[in-house]
Amino acid sequence: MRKILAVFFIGVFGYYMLAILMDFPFGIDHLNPGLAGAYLKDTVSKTGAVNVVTSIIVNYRGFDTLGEVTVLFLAATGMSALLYDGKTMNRSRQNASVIVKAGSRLLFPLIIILGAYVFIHGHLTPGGGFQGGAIIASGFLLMFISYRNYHVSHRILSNVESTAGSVFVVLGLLGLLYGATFLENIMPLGIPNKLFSGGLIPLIYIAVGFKVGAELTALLDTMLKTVK
Amino acid sequence: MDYMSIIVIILAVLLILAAFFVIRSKDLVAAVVASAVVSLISSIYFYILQAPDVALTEAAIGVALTTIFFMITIRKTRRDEE
Amino acid sequence: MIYAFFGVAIAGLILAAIRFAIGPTVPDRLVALDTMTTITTAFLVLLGFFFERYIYIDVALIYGVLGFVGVLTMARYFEGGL
Amino acid sequence: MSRILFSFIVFFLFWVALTSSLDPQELGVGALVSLIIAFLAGKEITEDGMKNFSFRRIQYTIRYLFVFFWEMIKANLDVAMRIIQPVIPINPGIVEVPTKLKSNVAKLALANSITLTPGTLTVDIIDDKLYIHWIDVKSENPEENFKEISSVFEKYIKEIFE
Amino acid sequence: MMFDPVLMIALPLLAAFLIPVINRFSKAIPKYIPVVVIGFNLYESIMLLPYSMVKPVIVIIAGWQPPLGINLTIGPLGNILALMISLVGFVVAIYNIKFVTEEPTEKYYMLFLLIITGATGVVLTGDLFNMFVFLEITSISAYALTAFIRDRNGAEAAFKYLLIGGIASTMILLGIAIIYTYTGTLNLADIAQKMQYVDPKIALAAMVLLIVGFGVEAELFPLNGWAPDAYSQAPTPVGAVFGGIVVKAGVYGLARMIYTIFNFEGVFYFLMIMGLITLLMAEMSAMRQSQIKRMLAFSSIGQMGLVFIAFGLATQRGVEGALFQMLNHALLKPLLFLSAGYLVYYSGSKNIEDLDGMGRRKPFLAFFFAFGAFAIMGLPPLNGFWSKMIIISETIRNGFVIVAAFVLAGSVIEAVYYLRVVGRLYFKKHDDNQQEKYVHGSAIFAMSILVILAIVIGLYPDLVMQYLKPAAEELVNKSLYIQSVFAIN
Amino acid sequence: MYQILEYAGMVVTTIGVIFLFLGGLGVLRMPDVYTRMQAGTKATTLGAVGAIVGVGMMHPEWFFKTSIIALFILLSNPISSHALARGSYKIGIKVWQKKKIDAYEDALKKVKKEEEAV
Amino acid sequence: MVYYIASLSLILIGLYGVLVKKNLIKIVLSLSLINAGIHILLIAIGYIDGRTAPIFSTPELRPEQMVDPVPQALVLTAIVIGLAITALALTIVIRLYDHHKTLDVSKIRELKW
Repeated sequence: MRKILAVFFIGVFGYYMLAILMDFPFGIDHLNPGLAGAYLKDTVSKTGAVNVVTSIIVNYRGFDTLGEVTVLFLAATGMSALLYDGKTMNRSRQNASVIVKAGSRLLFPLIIILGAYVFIHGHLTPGGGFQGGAIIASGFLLMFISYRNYHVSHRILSNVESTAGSVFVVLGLLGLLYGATFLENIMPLGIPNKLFSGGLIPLIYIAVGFKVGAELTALLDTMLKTVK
Repeated sequence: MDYMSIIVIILAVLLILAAFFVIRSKDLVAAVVASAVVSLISSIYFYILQAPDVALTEAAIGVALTTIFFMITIRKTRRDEE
Repeated sequence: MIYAFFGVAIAGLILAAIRFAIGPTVPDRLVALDTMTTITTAFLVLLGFFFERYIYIDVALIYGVLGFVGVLTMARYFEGGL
Repeated sequence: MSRILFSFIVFFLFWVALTSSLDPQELGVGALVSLIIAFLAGKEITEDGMKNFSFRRIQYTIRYLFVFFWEMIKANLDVAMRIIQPVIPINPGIVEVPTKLKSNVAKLALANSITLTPGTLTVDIIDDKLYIHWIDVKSENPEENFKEISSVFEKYIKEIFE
Repeated sequence: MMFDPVLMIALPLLAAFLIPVINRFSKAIPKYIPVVVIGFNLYESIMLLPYSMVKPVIVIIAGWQPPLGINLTIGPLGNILALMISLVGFVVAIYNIKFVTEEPTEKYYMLFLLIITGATGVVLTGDLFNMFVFLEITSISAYALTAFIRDRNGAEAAFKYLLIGGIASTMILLGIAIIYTYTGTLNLADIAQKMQYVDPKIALAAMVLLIVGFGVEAELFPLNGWAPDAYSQAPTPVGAVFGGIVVKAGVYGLARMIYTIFNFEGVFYFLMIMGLITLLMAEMSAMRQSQIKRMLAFSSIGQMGLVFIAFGLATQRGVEGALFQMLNHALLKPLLFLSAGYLVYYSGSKNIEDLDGMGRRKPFLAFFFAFGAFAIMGLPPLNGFWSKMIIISETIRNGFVIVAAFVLAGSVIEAVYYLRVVGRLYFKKHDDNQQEKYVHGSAIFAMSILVILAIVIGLYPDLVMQYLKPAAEELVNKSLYIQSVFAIN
Repeated sequence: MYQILEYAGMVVTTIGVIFLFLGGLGVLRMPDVYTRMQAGTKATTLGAVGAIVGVGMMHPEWFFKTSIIALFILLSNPISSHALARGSYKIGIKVWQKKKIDAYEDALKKVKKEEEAV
Repeated sequence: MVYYIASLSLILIGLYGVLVKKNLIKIVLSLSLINAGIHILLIAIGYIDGRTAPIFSTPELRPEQMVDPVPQALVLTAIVIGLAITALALTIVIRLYDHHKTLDVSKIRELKW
């Protein structure tokens, strides 16, 4: 009964969505000269970042990113609150083989450097704070699953997280302090396509990278450790 | 019909089949593996659609992290769909 | 020429996907996923070559690394090491 | 100290290859990042430190790479030959192979080499015995297996890592 | 002295990020942080009032003019809602100080702070996608808070809420995708301006998706299945926050979509019918509840139904009535929840039957509860009366006599079940002598603020109405809003 | 010089892509998990390395980054397939074989006995 | 066009899973499928034929050669939000399993659904 109802509902929904999507323009420049045109035209000269997506995320729509960081922070907080047991447990029963252990030990620092590369070069190449943070967290995950007793101090992680988050907000407030608006770029823009360019963008992305990395690592560790 | 759209169509078929597999499979681990395939193909899609930033994010989050969250959850609960 | 590369690589992807669909066990599917990840990494590099954008290579790099982490985690799940 | 220096150099080279640029800004940031990570995690990737850069080891590494790639191509041709035949000619089984290598990294290199060469796949290492899935088992005697499968690599790897 | 309004969002975020570090040094400080920070928000939104009443305050972020960057657009409506949110947040934060003992407390305060920040962000922002992000902040902290007491029902209610909320958020995203495709912008005023050129069929689809998305938070029928469970299973102050804050953010989003962005006549009738159904269903269900918090939850849904009916009138005075009703609800529902929280705490049971005779044993608490109940029923000198009267008279004036009759019937049902509880509090005898527990002064103080405000508004409704008029005008006359955003270029 | 490198790169890429295809075919045709793993790992590793390095040869300025990818694949692919083999053995997937040759089974039993003794 | 159909199918399959499936983890998986579908849809909206990614990595690239960057930025935010929701949902699933020892929705109903 429930199945039939669901299929009926999905059929109706799908039919209408399909009807709408059929009218959608695909592959043609239908918004010219909309918002996108303005972004593409001005980004390099006005923000100094080469990657337009990054400059939108961090600069034009930087407020969204602040919210996004907060969402991830919330998820981490909520998870650790929900999984809170007051006691810690051992992670796994079975040891990994020597090959996996040696391999992850070798790969771990390289993955961390890769993550650092991704978030430092956020304004030049694809990627940025979130991606870099996720890569770093994956590096830690590699160690967690290979070594039973690999331990990362939650104290340090949470300190890093708090500091990085505050740095983001404080960088935003600096703009207000200098008589401009919140999150406004108050640093020199630099020469496009050099590492030191884009004003605040790389700094914010480094803060975001640290924050996301610490958050996701803490999250994985909590999930792996608690409950049976 | 150029070559690229043939590739896109093939990938679309694979994507939809993988999504079906996620829903149909009785074994949750297999479903999670299939969702990794969905994420893999959508990552190729983002790449073809000239969105390397998004493709990178999907690769970083979809393939590794989300999958791992699901695996940990299955490890802590149970594997079969009753 | 480059289209031929794409065609052959995609064919490999499809064959692995068929193995994924018929299983029969979860490790079989994981082997298929592992194969698909590697093929995808190569495919992304080829696509980057096709689009003539150097920066696209980053995505393939991240993909190769993190796909490995994902597969390794699932393998460890089977050992009971998660 | 020597270990940190070694890992710093490795990380820095990695960074330079990653950025593919000799811009002073990139190099400076790269040096900073590699230094931090070398101090935090550098001790873990090696046990010998700068000794790894001795002439003998580098020479053996290069020779080993050639041997390895040759074996790998052979392996692939072998696999290809098997796959395209209508009835796949295989006789698989898991055999035991002893090894004299001590360090973990050396064992990793050996196991990876074995996995990538003709018809063999490392399933596990227990102490100093490798368990190898062999697609076409020729004998069950560990000593003969050693000669057949891993003796080629082991002497190079021993020189490189120990 | 007025600070930059963006601080209303930035400072709580900073505080929430810093709480874990502060908690290292002292376990006692984190509980006072929400009071201070939300107190600042309250001060700021009061200071803003004279400015925003004249014309909307546009706050530019990251130095980009409206269509390019995100901006905060603080009109009269946004400002009043922000004031409501920070007022309720402030009161609940004071109440929290002694009430919350469930470990880990500092996480509770972080989540609490962020739920209020999110709601404030929703009502202040002038950008569609930014609104979505803040709505997600609100709802994700709401999910976590629902399950905060780690018992079996809490987790179940949270999962239910998360499931409905998760689908709703995907619907909003889909709606945003459609809107972006056809207008090429995300700024609310810009969208409103360009929406008239969009094919009505497509605009309708986008509107339906957005209404579904915001309707979940706004407890519109039939998307309110999560509400009773979430209200009753969450910690009591969180129930008050849901009723007083989260719902307000959802209703604001809904009103903004319907009034400012889209212009369909039919949707107002739809809204009125849905509001009526919501009202009747909720009041009927509230009758049958045996748990006090569940009853309050259904009553809250019913109040929202009333608000939707008033919004559905689409006249200046009707919208004023709706806003007034929202204000009253924001004051009274937290009062009811907070006093019910202590009543439950003393009687040791969530059931209404076990509250017998509380009026003798806890005169203060029982008085607060009874006061809230009378006010929300609409007893004449209290504030609930005025808003209900405006709504009913306006409904009749527009010719919807049947609707007015149903609203009256709903009010009667509401009166019946509230009186039942109040009667039990005062006129039933209950003679086992439990050990005396002390009523915390902070809680009494918090509830007194609400009572005093309710009395003042009840005696001088014009005090509030002068602020509600421009707010209602902002919704009804959307060109005002659009012009003010683009005036700064 | 560049011309030669480009042609060489094309040849290497072609070989790589063909091996990628063979890897897929092997994964499909082989009879059990372990043999599939053999085909999958070997063929796709060489295939991917070939294709990637070939691209690097066609675009000399890409060479370093592509060789990093190749190195990662060379290092990580055997590890993951080893872990997979070990994992699938541990959950009891038997080796497909004509004659019974399984030294690992006995070794595992011995290890288990020692653990129980401790 | 293919992208639209593929993404719509993903959304519909996900919706079906959310509405019909009884297993908690399956429901969460279906939610993430819906999300993936919407992400593909948004990116496909921003695509313009024959153009390249909005990154000015070499000086000869012109703005007229680039696809719409805004949907990409939106999707990045949406992916992170989706991750957060998924993680929280899975935590709640673990909690539910602790209390009820089952993943079946129909067996969990203590509250009225």
